[in-house]
Amino acid sequence: MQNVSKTPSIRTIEQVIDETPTVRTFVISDNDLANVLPGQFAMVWIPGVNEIPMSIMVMPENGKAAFTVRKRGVSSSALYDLKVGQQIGVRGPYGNSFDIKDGKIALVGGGTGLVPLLRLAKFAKPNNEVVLLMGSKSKDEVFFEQQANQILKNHKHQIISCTEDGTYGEKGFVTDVLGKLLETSKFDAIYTCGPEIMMHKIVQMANSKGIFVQASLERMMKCGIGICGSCCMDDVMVCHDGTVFDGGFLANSKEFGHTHRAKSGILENY
Amino acid sequence: MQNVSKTPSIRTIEQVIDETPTVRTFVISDNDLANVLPGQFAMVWIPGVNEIPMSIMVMPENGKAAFTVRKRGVSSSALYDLKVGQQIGVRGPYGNSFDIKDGKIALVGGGTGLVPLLRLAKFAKPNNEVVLLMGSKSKDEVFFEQQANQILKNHKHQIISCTEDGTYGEKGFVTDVLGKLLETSKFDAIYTCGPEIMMHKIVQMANSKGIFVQASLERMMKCGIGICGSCCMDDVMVCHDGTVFDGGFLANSKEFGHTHRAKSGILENY
Amino acid sequence: MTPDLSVSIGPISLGRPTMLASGILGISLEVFGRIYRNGAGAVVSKSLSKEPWEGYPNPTIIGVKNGYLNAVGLSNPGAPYFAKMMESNRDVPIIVSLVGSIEDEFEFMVKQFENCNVTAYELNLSCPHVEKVGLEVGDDPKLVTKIVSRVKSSTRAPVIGKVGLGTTNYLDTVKAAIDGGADAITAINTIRAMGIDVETQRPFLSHKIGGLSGSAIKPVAVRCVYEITSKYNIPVIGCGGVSSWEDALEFIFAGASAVQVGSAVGDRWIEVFSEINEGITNYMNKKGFSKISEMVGLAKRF
Amino acid sequence: MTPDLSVSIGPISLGRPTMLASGILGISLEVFGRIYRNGAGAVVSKSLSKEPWEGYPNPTIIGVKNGYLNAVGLSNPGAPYFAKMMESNRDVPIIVSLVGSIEDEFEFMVKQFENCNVTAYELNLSCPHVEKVGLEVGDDPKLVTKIVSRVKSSTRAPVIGKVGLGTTNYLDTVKAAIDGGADAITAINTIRAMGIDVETQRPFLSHKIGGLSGSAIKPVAVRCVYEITSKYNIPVIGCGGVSSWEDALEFIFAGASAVQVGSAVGDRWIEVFSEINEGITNYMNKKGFSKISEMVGLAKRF
Ligand SMILES: Cc1cc2nc3c(=O)[nH]c(=O)nc-3n(C[C@H](O)[C@H](O)[C@H](O)COP(=O)(O)OP(=O)(O)OC[C@H]3O[C@@H](n4cnc5c(N)ncnc54)[C@H](O)[C@@H]3O)c2cc1C
Ligand SMILES: Cc1cc2nc3c(=O)[nH]c(=O)nc-3n(C[C@H](O)[C@H](O)[C@H](O)COP(=O)(O)OP(=O)(O)OC[C@H]3O[C@@H](n4cnc5c(N)ncnc54)[C@H](O)[C@@H]3O)c2cc1C
Ligand SMILES: Cc1cc2nc3c(=O)[nH]c(=O)nc-3n(C[C@H](O)[C@H](O)[C@H](O)COP(=O)(O)O)c2cc1C
Ligand SMILES: Cc1cc2nc3c(=O)[nH]c(=O)nc-3n(C[C@H](O)[C@H](O)[C@H](O)COP(=O)(O)O)c2cc1C
Ligand code: FES
Ligand code: FES
Repeated sequence: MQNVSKTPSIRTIEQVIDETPTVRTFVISDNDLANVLPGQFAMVWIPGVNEIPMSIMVMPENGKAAFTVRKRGVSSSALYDLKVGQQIGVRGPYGNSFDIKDGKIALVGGGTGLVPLLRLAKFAKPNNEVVLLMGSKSKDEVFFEQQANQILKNHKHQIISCTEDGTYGEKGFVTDVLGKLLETSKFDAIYTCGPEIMMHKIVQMANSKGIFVQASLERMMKCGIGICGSCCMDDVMVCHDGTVFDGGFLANSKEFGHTHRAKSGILENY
Repeated sequence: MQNVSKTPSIRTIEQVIDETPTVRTFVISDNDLANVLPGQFAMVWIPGVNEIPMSIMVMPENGKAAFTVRKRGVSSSALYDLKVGQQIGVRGPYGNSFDIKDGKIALVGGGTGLVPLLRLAKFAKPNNEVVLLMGSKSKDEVFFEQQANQILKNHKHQIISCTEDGTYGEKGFVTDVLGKLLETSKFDAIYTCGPEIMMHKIVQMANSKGIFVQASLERMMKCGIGICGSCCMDDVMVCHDGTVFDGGFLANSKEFGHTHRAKSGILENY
Repeated sequence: MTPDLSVSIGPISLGRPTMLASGILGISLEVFGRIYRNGAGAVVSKSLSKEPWEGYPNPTIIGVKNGYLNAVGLSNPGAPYFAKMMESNRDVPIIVSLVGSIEDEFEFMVKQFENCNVTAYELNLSCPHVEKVGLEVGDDPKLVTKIVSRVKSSTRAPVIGKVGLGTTNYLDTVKAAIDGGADAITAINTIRAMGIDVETQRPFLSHKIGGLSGSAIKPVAVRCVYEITSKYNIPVIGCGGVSSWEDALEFIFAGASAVQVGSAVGDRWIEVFSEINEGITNYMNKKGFSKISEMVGLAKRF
Repeated sequence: MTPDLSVSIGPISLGRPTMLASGILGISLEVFGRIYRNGAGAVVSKSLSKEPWEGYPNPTIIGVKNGYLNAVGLSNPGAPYFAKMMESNRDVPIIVSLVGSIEDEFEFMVKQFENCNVTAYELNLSCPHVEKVGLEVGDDPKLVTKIVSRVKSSTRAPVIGKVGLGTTNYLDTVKAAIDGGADAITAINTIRAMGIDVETQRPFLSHKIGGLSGSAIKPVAVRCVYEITSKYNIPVIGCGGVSSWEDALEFIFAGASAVQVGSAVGDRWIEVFSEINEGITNYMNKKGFSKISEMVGLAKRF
């Protein structure tokens, strides 16, 4: 059984890794968070600022966990700016996890959406052949390639970077690259995490080819544990029923790929 | 680890056994209370009347516990008058337990004080030789003889009934009979439960002969768990530090054998 | 014969005695439908205000030893938005919770729901962590009477006053709601409380003070239900720490006509409703009760 | 350097920041001595009345999920009896808790202690389960002022007012106690509450309604300490659900100058005092604090 904490515990930032000019990884010691399932997340408290949901990055050392943050608005920037020795609060892990099928699987991620996918890679079964598609805008936004190679070193695997401007790896969107791949190879399952528009396309592609697909979604989260309703999408709570959903469910969703809720609960278009 | 309950659980009286014209045994099903240590007690709630501390009588069947009550004041009479099918609340077990020494031991009890002593007999070690001294006023107040024989059937044992009027067994007080016994035999330990004046004498006798002795005490009890202070004696709480105390401690007590506290907490003489 | 789980709370009739409490998951029709199909007799919406509210920054909800602390700050999409959404509701009994500071606001909000099927309005007179609405309203009995009577005269739907422990005697708030014509009372809201992180010496909640919910407050809530129903002749909905069928029955024996479940959803998930219904059914079978109403207030015999 | 655990609560100086709360084990000098030697900075007596009181029949104390419910009914041997006993006290700092309904009673009681070494008087203005004394007194701010000022003029010992959540704003009670000259405030007493046995449908306590104590009430008590010390300039002793050093520090950060421990004695026994002292010492070492007073109210920086 997992230890699930509902009260923030304070952790000290032990290491800060610059991944790209706007992405950093913050390493802490936490036995419970170190071993979460792929897809699970934590609520991360930046004291005095906010508490935001964060996927938990896999670390090579035992007992270490990390958060990989892209500097965006107020809270992510506050987290991004923290230094070694400063403190954050964590509670979790929350949410369900990816259901790893046998055979050849594709992991398709963009930006910090790679975090749960790398943990999935870590949990890959011996018989999995893993194709990891990593999307970013341009070369200096590429990260986690080395970690991915390291994690997958005992699996038959392929790592494909795609940049929108073509400065690194394949040129174009991951969705386009995936499209081409699907024409030539047979996949047993596709897993995706990243911008919702991207995930929406990938789910459509997989569904149309009858390939098992799962996506890990983001929504506004307050409690993270299925109380407050702020993360609701159709009749599910993304924090508790998800964050991972099957292609079949997502195909029927009125909201996936179209709308998400603002802090007040009002639906807004993507 | 024992399951200790602090909230009353309702139990149905399954059997009522007349022991003497003023003593009855009430049998319930309760796995936790069935297996308590000798000396431990429960708080017994007679709904609408009171909640009183009661030693837990040992029963031959697995999972059964019982209370053996002498009809005295309001609450004990209300318990005494209950019928099969009626309900009581129980919480516990509470308190410490007798420390059973090797060798020849004497159990000296009067009336319902026999209850913890019979459980002690049940817990006797294979090497124990057990002498049970049972005191009562007269023949029709004698009870538990048969149960004691049954419990001790695999031990070398002797059961001596003493009646004050000599209508059964030896004539006289248990203390007198014990005194005679101590002149002729060597005991490794003496255990006693019953009227405090009796226990006080027995502890003095044992202490003066250097025999290990323990007594299980009664005091006014409200919480039973070391919160309210109503059972205090010197610097101990009888419910939590006791009910079983060693002869050494009791020899130094200012209160044992002399005073006990009324409901208001005022010290009263015995 | 299977026992009948339906209840009447004054003019409100529900098929089952458990409801989703206000502020819990209460934001979309689809979720309401799911909870209803899982056994709730009705769902109460988040408390709605005249305008949408974003609420406070996180942390807004954290666990404590025996429950939760929250200061969500009544984030809600506003009554007009919610009413529009509710128009398409077909079969789910929805109790609309409203919050505001003067009677005009309440009238405005009620008017939004003219085309909706509203099972009842629940007026939140007791939110412990938002100034000017909530407890500050509940603590002003005259204002409570004014608000309740204005809502009563603006709608034919039943009106429930939700009370909590504020700075005046909550029994006076109940009285004021009754004077205004309230059909029922919900008791209680969360209790003003706070938690401080020892390592950083900082209050956990961004709003510092929030409301305590969950099993910690159950004995206090049971007491309030007992006191209200002992003093006044008004149906009461029990709320506070209900997480099992035993808890639900405890409230019913104290005098509640039905119960609401909030925090327990976070611990036991949506199944909590069917679990409670099932437990109550078994109890009624065992004890020979055929209707919930036979059990209401039984603790008062003693 | 080992941190200094001594505290000043207004005019009251204690060697350690933890005290035994009133009504807990508080009946004999020998027990007081034992608790003091186990690490408590002081012990508070049971609340004493003019005459001895038997209290209510059992059940008077039962466990609930997150604490205890009690309606002991303020059983106590009476102030004269207790004062006589206390005369032989040599070294234990004893805070004498008093309960009554008018100022004359309090004066009478204080006079009994003329030959005793009284560390302070704590006036119980907040017992939730005995009529005419306790909360009914605390809910009457004018009476509170009268009682406190009468006690102040009857003794040189410091006077503490103990408050709880009653039917008026407890902050008004605090104000009334300050107006009467109180040197400190203890917050809080148990919260009025009740439990019902589902099988028999009967209230557990013979008095039906009692007071909730233990970890369930901690977040409420912390909030009260924070509110009082934010609003008034008077030292506060935190009480309610303290069972670990973290709990004690939470109260101190909220503004408490010291804490009292009650129910936790039933769960952790008398060792709880030394455990708390040790935990606080370690924390101070780790964080570089040298005196308790440096930590009081630190949560207010945020
Ligand atoms: C399950 C989950 C896992 C996530 N994992 C990561 C991760 O590993 N790395 C990463 O960089 N980001 C992750 N995010 C996104 C992250 O939580 C923030 O939403 C993001 O960092 C934006 O923060 P901000 O400070 O820019 O937001 P703000 O500037 O405050 O607001 C910008 C927008 O961010 C979103 N946002 C703000 N607060 C929240 C909140 N409490 N919950 C959800 N969305 C919010 C809203 O859409 C908001 O409109 C994850 C989100 C979820 C739901
Ligand atoms: C640990 C312990 C184990 C006991 N085991 C047994 C037993 O197995 N069988 C048995 O018959 N009796 C037992 N007793 C005694 C029992 O608890 C009652 O005290 C006794 O039955 C008298 O009850 P009553 O109704 O006659 O009391 P009342 O008429 O109400 O009062 C008479 C006296 O009984 C005593 N008493 C009443 N209530 C309590 C109370 N809550 N706690 C302690 N004393 C009280 C007081 O001395 C009181 O003055 C035990 C007591 C203790 C402390
Ligand atoms: C996260 C959260 C949000 C809440 N929001 C509201 C609200 O908007 N309106 C309201 O009347 N009560 C609100 N409450 C109070 C609950 O409806 C309920 O009264 C309280 O939580 C006690 O019940 P419980 O112990 O079952 O949770 C909220 C409670 C929680 C935990
Ligand atoms: C059994 C019991 C008896 C109490 N008696 C008194 C009392 O006589 N006077 C008083 O002021 N408070 C009394 N209290 C309240 C405690 O002193 C304390 O305020 C309350 O229990 C909260 O603290 P805790 O959670 O640490 O127990 C009593 C509490 C309990 C549990
Ligand atoms: S974040 Fe609160 S329900 Fe999902
Ligand atoms: S009976 Fe309460 S302390 Fe022993």
